Amino acid sequence: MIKVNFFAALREALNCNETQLEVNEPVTVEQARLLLIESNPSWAKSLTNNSLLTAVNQELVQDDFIVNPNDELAFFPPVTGG
Amino acid sequence: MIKVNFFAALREALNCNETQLEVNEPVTVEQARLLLIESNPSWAKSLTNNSLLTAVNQELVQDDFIVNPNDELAFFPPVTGG
Amino acid sequence: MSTNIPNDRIVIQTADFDHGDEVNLLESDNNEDGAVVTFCGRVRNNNLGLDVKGLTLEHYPGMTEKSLQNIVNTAREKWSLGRVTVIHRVGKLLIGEQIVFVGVTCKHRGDAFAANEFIMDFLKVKAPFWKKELTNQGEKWLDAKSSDTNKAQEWKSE
Amino acid sequence: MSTNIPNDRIVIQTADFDHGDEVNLLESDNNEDGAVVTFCGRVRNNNLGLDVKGLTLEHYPGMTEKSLQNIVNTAREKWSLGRVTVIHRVGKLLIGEQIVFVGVTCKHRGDAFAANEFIMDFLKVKAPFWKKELTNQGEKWLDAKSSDTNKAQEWKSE
Repeated sequence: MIKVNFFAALREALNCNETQLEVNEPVTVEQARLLLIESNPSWAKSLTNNSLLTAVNQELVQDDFIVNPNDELAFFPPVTGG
Repeated sequence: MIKVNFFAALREALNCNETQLEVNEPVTVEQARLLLIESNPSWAKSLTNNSLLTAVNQELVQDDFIVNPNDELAFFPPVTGG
Repeated sequence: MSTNIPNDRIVIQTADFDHGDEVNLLESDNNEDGAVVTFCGRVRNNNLGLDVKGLTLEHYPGMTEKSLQNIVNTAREKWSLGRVTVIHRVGKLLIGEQIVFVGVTCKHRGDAFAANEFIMDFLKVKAPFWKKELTNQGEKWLDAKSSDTNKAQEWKSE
Repeated sequence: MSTNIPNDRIVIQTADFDHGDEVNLLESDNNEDGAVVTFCGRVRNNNLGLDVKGLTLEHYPGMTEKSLQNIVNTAREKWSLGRVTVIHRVGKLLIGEQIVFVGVTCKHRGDAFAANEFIMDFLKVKAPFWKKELTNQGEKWLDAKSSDTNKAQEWKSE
């Protein structure tokens, strides 16, 4: 199982803070994204927004990064702190 | 009359804070320097040190700058504040 | 340098901080570093022509601290730094309130300026914080600025 | 911005100053400028391998203030700045004591960093201050550093 977090505008657009993906083997970030859309078709537009950033285990990663079961995955908009 | 100030290491080398040059017409900074050496030959080495800076009326100037009677002239080493 | 004061101080908090206290902490028991550079960012009363009344700062607990530590570590690889403090507030903030503090001590002022600006530039594009502004036209998530992306990029081409 | 607080604060004094108070002054009644950058220089316990016990700072009264105002004016021509504070101490100073403070407020952080470093770089080579260090080998006037001359030169070639 992969824990998935959403933040800020994306969290509000999906109306979801946190969900999980039931997978038992490694998937890429891109595959994880498609699995999430499969389970929640209404998320398609928000989750395929090109500007979204992705973190695995709290480190920024690219779409081809491998996510393992028990990893923590997060999607969020470009950051605006400081 | 031109008022002349010396600062820091130069002031100590000349053993003089302030002196005056009795001139009634404009001179260049270089001429002023030579007049000072004429009246105080022992100052020659310290006053011809290439690294010295010169200010007229509290603004940094070059050797060909014109000093008028009643101006304030100052010689000092490179600055080391901050 | 005293071993009682750790060289990195990275804090995420809702409470305000005191600029003077932070500088004292950076300088206390530290007679080697002649230079201290601080940056403090506050909530402005204007943005893109809108009246701003305040903002809410959301973050990704855990990743935020990791990300800031990574940025500070990278700065330490580039420059020989003394102490580094990074404080970022989260939650609701009003106009004029302090948002972020970065303080760097160093033997040489050039390194302190560069490292402080580097940390801010990367905090702006890497650390998981998001601002939602309350303006006279309602609440709105801030868009990321391409000028911030460009600033961070410039360090890479050095 | 309030008209009660002048935009430039340039002070030469023997007394110490309070970093926090100076930041408060820069920020008070100022909700337009989101960025504040400060530099503070202190007496280090080491220089070129010698143990430093303290130093005496001499200056050229009158010219010092003029020179600092000129530097601040030039910075204001290059960047759009809010408030600027420059404080420089003179007289006898011990290890760890504060020597100089430069604070700049600005809408944008990049300008605040650049202007602050510009003011320090030119203060170092233009403002008539001289340091005499008391080391374990006696008193000695500091030599100007070519690295400081180079730093100031770099701004001209921009």
